[in-house]
Amino acid sequence: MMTKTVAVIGGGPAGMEASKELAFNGFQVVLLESGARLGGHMNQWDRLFPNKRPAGEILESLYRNFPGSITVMTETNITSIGRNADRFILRTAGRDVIEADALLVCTGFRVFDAILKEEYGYGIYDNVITSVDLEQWFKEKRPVLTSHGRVPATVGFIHCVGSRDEKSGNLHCSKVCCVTAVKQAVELKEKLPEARIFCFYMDLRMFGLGYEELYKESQEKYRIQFIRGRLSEAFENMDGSLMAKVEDTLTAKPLRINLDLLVLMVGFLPSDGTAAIGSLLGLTFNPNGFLQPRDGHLQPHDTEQQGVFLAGSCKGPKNLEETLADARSAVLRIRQYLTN
Amino acid sequence: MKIEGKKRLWQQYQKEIAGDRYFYVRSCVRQNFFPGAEAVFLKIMQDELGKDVYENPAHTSCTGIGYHCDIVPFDTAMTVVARQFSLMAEAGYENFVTSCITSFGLYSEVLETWNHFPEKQEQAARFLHEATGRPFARPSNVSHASDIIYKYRHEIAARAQYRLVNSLTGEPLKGVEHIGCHYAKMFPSKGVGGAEYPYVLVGMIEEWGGEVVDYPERRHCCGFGFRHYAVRANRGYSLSCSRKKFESMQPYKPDFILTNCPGCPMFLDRWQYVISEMEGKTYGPGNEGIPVLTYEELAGLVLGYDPWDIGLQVHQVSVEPLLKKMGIAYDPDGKYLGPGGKYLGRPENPANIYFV
Amino acid sequence: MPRWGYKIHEDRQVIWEEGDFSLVERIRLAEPSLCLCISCGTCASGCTAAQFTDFSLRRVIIQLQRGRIEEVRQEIDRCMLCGKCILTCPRGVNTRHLVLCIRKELSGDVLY
Amino acid sequence: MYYIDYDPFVLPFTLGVLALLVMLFWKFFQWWDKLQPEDRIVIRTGLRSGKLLAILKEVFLESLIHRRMWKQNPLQGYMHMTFAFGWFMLILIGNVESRIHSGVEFNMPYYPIFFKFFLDSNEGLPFSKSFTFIMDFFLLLVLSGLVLAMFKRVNAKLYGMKKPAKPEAIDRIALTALWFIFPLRLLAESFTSAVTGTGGFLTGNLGEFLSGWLPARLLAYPAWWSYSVALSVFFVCMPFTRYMHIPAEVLLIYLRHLGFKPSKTYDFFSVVEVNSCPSCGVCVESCQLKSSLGHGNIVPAYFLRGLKKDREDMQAVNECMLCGRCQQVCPVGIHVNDIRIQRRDLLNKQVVFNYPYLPPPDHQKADVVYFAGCMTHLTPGIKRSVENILKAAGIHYLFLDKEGGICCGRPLQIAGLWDSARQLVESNQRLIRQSGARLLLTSCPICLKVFREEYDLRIPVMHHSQYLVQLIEAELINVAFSSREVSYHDPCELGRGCGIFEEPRQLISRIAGLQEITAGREKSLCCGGSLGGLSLSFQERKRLASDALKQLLAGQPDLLITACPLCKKTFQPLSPVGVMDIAEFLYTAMEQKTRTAQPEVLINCNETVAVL
Repeated sequence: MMTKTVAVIGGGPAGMEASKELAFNGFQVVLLESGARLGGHMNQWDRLFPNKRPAGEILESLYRNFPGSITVMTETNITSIGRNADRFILRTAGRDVIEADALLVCTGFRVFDAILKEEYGYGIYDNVITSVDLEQWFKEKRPVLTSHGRVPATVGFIHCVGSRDEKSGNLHCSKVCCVTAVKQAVELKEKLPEARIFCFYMDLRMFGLGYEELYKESQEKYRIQFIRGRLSEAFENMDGSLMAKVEDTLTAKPLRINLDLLVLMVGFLPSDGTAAIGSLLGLTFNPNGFLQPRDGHLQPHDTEQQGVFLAGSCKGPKNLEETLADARSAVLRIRQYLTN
Repeated sequence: MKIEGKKRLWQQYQKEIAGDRYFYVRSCVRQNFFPGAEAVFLKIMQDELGKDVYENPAHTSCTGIGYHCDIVPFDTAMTVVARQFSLMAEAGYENFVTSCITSFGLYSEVLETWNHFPEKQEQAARFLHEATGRPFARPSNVSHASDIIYKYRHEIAARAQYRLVNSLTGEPLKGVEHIGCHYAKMFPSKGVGGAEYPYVLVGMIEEWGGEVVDYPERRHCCGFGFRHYAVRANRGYSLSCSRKKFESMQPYKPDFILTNCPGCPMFLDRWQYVISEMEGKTYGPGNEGIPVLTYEELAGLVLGYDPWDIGLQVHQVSVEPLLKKMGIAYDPDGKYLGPGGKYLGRPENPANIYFV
Repeated sequence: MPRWGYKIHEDRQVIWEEGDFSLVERIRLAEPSLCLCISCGTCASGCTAAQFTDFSLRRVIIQLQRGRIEEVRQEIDRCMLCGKCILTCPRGVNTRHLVLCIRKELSGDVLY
Repeated sequence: MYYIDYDPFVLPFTLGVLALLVMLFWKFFQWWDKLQPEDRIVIRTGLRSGKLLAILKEVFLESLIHRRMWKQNPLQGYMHMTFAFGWFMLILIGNVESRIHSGVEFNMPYYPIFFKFFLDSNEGLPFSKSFTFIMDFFLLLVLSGLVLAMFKRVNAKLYGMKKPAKPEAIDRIALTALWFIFPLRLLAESFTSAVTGTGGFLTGNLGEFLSGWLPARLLAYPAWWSYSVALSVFFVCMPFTRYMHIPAEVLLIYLRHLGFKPSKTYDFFSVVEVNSCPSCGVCVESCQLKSSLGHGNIVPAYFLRGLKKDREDMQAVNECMLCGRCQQVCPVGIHVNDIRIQRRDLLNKQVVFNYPYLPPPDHQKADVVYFAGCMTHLTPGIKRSVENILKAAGIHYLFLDKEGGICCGRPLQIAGLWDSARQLVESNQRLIRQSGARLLLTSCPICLKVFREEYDLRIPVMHHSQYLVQLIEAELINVAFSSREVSYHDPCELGRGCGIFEEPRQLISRIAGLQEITAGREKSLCCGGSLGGLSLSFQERKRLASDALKQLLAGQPDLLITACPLCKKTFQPLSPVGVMDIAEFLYTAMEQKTRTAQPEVLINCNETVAVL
């Protein structure tokens, strides 16, 4: 019997983990990645919640024992997907043609473009950054300074930027931003022990084990202050610091606070790849634009298209644990499909 | 402040502004408090730019004030609006230009309602017909008068006799701009530059040589608030709102405030006087106030019109300090003389604020 | 001001920087569990004193953290120190001691 | 005509005694200042009261024999007795001996102490053989205690202690001086007796032995000097050390016999109690904060020492759970709980809580008023069980705080806030009185104690564990015995606080097999939930509770029974076996037929009281 081939679309953690497992299960794997390197968002991340584990460790373990039999194609964009009987024929922008017996879509997410939340002034005010920017600073070991080169004395983390916000077009909760904010606040406090750090939140959704503990530690040990209230708008003061207006909903009073640095916790949106591949394959999108499996509970990897499977955060916001577990579970489903 | 960030945003909020053949509707408030402003607009449009601007004496209030004071129902407002459009169509015009920001907001709101709820448009047409027998029509373009001035800011700059530059130091004059809430906060896409960082007035100031300063409470309401002002006991809210803005802008030492709404210049101007009377506080250098101008008045100054011809004498905060900075020659004795040298009378001298 | 018929209103907006945070800092040293409060309101909902008056320890803690000492002063002395809230607080805040510390600080007694 | 025996070496001793006396008077004068005028009269006239004999007897038994210490720990009792009693006898008999010898009533104070030095021979001395024997005997007694004391420093475990109380520098100096006194006396007397032959079985023989190889005549004089200096050092240090307890305890016994008790404020009596602490360290082992959390500084030995020296340890004041275990074992009987509350009162002098919002009483009447208490509302099983039992027994009762009541005031009192508590006490008192009840029943031992001690109710106040036993005995309810084995935890406020140990045991024994545990009754442990402790953190409380549970469940019972909502709530989340209040336990054991109320058998008021 000829070895069956699976094309894995997207080389982030889900795609890499699934490719490895597929290869270990004896399948030919073609891993297609539109970017220059594998690893996805993990490449931009410094440390992970809740235990501040270096993201590099995860990347390293994803690369470790990466079977040579996997055909990795980076900087590859798929332009069309056709079918010939049970086989898929993928054409790329580079005019490559890939044939596969099954497709696994691991196209993941992108973060919300904070510029769209105009009133927060990202890209306009000097000292407004996103959680991704801050993580990049951490990763590059850049000293945390304001644009004027000062050590910030007050820093505000704004939760739910682009999430749970119909005005931004997104109804969903991005799930991981709450704990990310707490993690980053703690890391920042470690670097700037004198700074007063605030988290402005609507709800704190500490859904994972160890998250609530981190939250508690952030209050007790790092004295991060949590203020329930969503930022309505931010303004720039003469000195470049920011004036934030929130309602302190627990005192039921509008609150004005000056912050030297404002960090926007940008949420999860379906990646461009998720949108493009979903359209090429004619898959169903859920109201938030993520890909909809046939049955969220019972057939979480199956789609309306036979032979096309889903894994990872192309289906919706997920933390890394869930993403990797989902990838491994998708492999089981594909093996079942291809061996029957 | 990253200006390129703002510019990127402004590019997303470019609206279509008709170029000529305007049907002009007036503002209830401005006709009374700053009558010169509308006159200057017509003069610039017709005399300087040679545009066709038509006014129909039969047009009425848009009912926006009543609507926002909760005393005119929306259905009534829609019918009145439909009549204005009908007048425009009757005169053979398609481009609707409003002097008032609240009118602009109301016209936009009505049109959007009709777009989303066609049955409301049908209803408005029916009501219009039943009430007046007029045919129903819709404009192809609705612009605010400040959009038009913005559109022709380069032409005005080309004819400018004065620039927004301190004639002694050569430094650009610093202006803060205040956009009426109903201009873009309801429909950001209908304002030049959007709602958060509107460009319509910024574009004029920059084009005419000045520098815009942004300040934390820029987005805050001027304090009109309709019901807040309309009921005397509530006027304290209105006053407090304006004060909040003055307190916030004062550290930036603005030379003038530029507005595009009927209520805003009114309150930003008059409340400076009231605050000076109540608390002795003034916001300009020394005991001066910060002069407040409408965009037409500013355009008029730039074009070299006589300050008293464009009605600057009716401002509560004396504009003379600004005129001096711009190097505009004016006749101090002519301030209170109306057409034909007729003495108009002058207000009582305030206790604390500089007044000429 | 009869001449105007209206006056300038004080802003309801709380300006963070105007808060007095010295009290919360001193209290925190005496009772570090203060930081653990998540404003869930369990303390206030079962409060013995709250049956008779609108005393809310949750509100007191929030006002303390916001540096709003006057608000704290206005209601802190309604507590009966019965300690029910210690038993119900999900975060293990030593609520009873916290109240005593606040009261002590505001009365001018020595706080450790 | 007689001449005064004198040698310069007596000077250190004499000056030391003088300094001691001055210091003692100075201290006493300071304490006296704290006294109310009426109390001063009581103290002045006390000596003339008929209580003198009883006082002397107790001073003898406690200060010299150390009876309570014997009971606590015989080895320690013996050790303390040898020092106190032995030394006292040496002084007493030495005085008698020297007076007989000199034949005059007045002696220089040093004379009996250094008698042997001035004695050339025993010739002509009446009863000299008996005296030398007795004196040597008591010296030997003291020396035997000294050996034990030295051994205690090396190995405290033999004395039932992990460690003796840690002495401070000045205590060490006094202790060293004390240890030197008696061996030096032995040496001095022995050397002298080798020359004069005045020694007894101890000093004489030792003198003879030493003079065989040492120049006794030469060494005698320096030995007397050293002896005098050691005494002097001890006396000068004494007022600043734990040995101050020697005079203070005598005063304390005197005061107690005159009816002095701890009050709400830190007063004369408190100061005498504080100074009466000998730092024996018995309390160290009793403290759970020490054993579970290592917070040793809060035990009375150190807390009181701090107070004595005006170095109050705030942690010791605020952290203590007021469980009373230390007080229970204190050989001096110091009311350390009261002292801690008095200190809290002082620290919170300006703190006032105000309750103008309390509602006026309504006018419901009943035979029995049931006051569940704040905490019981968090354990609804307890109040429901009590109510169901009362209904089943046909008691006409009023549930005073059914919808939540006013706090009893005890939590404020134990924080030292007596004035604030007064407002609550008065409010509740009005409510209870207007009900016309003949009995007040409570489920919370914390409330029980304050109802009994601070309220003026003029009716019996009972905890449900007492009352329910009476209902069973009156056969108003029937219970079934099950073969379950249970362990009972005595709540601090119920047991040590109110002396209620028996009734809960009687009740449980009717229902199930009761395991007695070592940490039961007076030795009962604190659950860790106590309101007595102010500043202890949640985690620390949990550790106390876990450690206590280990002991309570040592016999592997099927259930842990307690009689306090706070104890139940504290143990429940940590206990591997079920935790029940005694009322809940009783209700589960009630026979079905009596579990439903019988309205027609409602007993009238008189019968109810007869039941009680």
